[in-house]
Amino acid sequence: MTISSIMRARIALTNVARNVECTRSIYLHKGPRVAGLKRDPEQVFVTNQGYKYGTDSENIKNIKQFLSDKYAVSDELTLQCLTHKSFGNGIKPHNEKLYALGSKLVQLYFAKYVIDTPNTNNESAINGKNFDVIGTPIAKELGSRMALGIFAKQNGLNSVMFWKSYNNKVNFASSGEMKVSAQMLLALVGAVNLVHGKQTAEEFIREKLLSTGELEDITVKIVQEAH
Amino acid sequence: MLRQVIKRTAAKNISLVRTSGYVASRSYHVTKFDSRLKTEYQLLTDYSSYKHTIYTHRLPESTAEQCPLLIALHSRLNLPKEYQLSTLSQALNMQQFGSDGLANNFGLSTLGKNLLSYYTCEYLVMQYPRLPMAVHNTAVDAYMGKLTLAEIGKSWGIEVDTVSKLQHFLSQEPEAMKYGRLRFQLEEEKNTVKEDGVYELSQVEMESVDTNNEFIPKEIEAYASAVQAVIGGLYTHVGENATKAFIHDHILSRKLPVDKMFQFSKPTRELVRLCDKLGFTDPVELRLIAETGRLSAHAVYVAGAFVGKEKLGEGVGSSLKEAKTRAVVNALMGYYLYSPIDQDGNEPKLPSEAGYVFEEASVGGGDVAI
Amino acid sequence: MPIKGIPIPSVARNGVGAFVKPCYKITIQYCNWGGSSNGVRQLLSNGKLNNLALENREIMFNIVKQKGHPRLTFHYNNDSVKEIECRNNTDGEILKKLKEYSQNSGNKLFKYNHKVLSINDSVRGIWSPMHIPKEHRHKI
Amino acid sequence: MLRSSARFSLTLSALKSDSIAGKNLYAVFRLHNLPYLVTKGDKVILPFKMKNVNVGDKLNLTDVITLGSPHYTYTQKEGISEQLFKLTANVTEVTREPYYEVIKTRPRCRRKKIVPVQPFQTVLTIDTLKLA
Repeated sequence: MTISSIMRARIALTNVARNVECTRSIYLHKGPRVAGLKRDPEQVFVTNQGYKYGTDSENIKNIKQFLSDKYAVSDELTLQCLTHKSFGNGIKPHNEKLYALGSKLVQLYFAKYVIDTPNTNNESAINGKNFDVIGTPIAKELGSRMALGIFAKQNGLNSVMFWKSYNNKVNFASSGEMKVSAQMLLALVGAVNLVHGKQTAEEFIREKLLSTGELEDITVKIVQEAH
Repeated sequence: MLRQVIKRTAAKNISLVRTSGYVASRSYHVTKFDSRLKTEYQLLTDYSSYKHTIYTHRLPESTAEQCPLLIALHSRLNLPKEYQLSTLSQALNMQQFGSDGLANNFGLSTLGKNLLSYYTCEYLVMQYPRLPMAVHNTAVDAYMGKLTLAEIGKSWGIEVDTVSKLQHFLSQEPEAMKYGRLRFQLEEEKNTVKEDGVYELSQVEMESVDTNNEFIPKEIEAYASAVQAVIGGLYTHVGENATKAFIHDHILSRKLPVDKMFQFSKPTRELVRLCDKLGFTDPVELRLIAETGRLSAHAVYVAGAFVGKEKLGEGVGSSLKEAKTRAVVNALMGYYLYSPIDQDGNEPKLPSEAGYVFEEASVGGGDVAI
Repeated sequence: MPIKGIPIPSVARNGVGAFVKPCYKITIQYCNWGGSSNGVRQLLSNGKLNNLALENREIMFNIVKQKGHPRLTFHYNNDSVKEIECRNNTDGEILKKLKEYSQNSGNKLFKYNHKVLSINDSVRGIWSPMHIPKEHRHKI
Repeated sequence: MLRSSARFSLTLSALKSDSIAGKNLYAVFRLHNLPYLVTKGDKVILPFKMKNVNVGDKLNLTDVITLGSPHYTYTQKEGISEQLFKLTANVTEVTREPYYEVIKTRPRCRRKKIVPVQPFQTVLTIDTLKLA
């Protein structure tokens, strides 16, 4: 039997498995952590601001609004985009894979976007694509975690996120909020890509991130301040 | 025409929330301009105005056409007619910008890398949505890591330009031949005497040696960047669909030994956590299914990992412990290497394909920490 | 971290997806004076080599004039090089050799005593005596 | 008994899902009436030089007698309909076996004849193997 088929096939061996129905009653601990005791999920799966984990409309309202009907994804997937792997040690579905897919798409889209310059008069451009932009600060920072993190914050997308900071008293960048917000935004792109396909996901990036010019403005400010 | 589609509304009066506070953070470094390139631009976001003012030019197409190496490479890779030979030559140039007056492959190879990353990631996510992130990254590396790309570059029959100017002159080789080879060595490096089996690090390489990471010779890097740049050039000339087909034909058609990429440290704990994550109410149990008999010359045990009446995995070992561990690993592998199929039983389409339909199964829940 | 990835490179399968011809360069060395190079000289002058080169655009043909017996050198993408003598051969014989060796992969010649060479795991898996029902098992 | 068309589609869907959309699939095709069991990516080493083909040609293999997945097999001795599967191979190499010599002797004759032998080989690589 091949390995991959085992879990999928789920062959029940009735002669081996016991026919007795077992029920378990587990004590769920409340209060501070005690080694070896399972904690009550009511208490654990709550963010610092007191948002309870779940697909409540309060939690995913902002994201639903941002996605609009055109790019809508299911509530569960929205919640997964909002959940970082640090939340509950990854026991809830989290956005790591979606982020990986989304970040690759955003990187690719921005690379295509900045070189697409049909009116350039640079002689080393190939087929109307100016490759001198690649590697410049603006090209690199456009999809960076700082620009996207600030974008998410300005649009109120990161007001509810399920994650755990090592220290949430320090500022936006150092606490990891910036990184987690950027990851959340990229995971959203990944989710739209998975649900609606690549073409729609690219429209999403164009319409929601670029067309208002907000992301570019943020990036320009970041680059200008760094110099 | 990405830029033309975008209707730029007047930038809203956005004040960055304490931007200076973010930028000054120690945990984040903003990219700076490379001063050697002397890049000039009119406006930061006017991408067409960017220009490196250091003297470089592209190889004229007429010169590239003189080079049989380029023509052969072009037809060996079955590249379309629109793909210019001068771009192919530029893809093989990894010299420092401006050192030989020709445009190098930096931009092309960065674009190619982005294309490769996306299509590899998309393919892996759709093939194995539940693959743990560590293994996913290893798999991406197996497809498009530098060593793999360099191997592909070599299999394309790309030659390295090791001929110095003097040797070039003495052998009466046509000038254009040089433009069909992989150029990354400096003129003085070419003149150093080489000993077979000994790799001498150049000054630049000595400085960039990172003792924490595996050392990658410059030749490997050059080959890898050339392969990426060829892919970037393909996008530039014929667009994304052809590039995607090229990536699937040349890179994703390789055999990926993904089932050999797992290194478990605490498999039983992991399975218990995983079942917890999946919301199974019954506990994980490891049971003996069969054995040859403890007193047999070479005892063999078959153990199974069960949740309630469902068997998750099965393992054979010469001791109970071995059989149990193998059963657990088998169960985990069965979960992680799951590949979804669509309703008609076919391989699901990729998001970049026309007619793509979303399947719930292609979203993985992510791995658990233990 | 619970799981680590073991870095293993992916395995090339030329001919699955894309096929890149392994022979990428052929050097034809001949002498303008010696009689053993007659065939090569004919090949060069009667246009047959041109036709071959046009048919095989993926191969670079390098013609070298050098004294001594003629020789064909085939370069393959696995770094192997095959040198073939062609002294006193007619142009037809040389053409045949060019065609034959340009279709090789550059690997060492070997005889495989089975019909199919596979790097995939067996689809059916390995038979196990422990998985047949208890009443049918072999008893000692 | 099921009607033959219904049985077809049942077999096919069982093969499809059991082979995980063709990942665990093998086929037995016939070439000059000899069977070859292949999976995707395999090399078929033929002990002859195939007529009228060059390296790089793509062959459509249509004479398939068996399609199989880990738990199911579909066999038709007279050949499976071409609409049910796709099996193509690339000609990747035309080469020879290593050189050896055969010593030929005739009875009651001391003369030995040494014959050089280096037979041709054709290598096919299975490019696609999937169910329709």
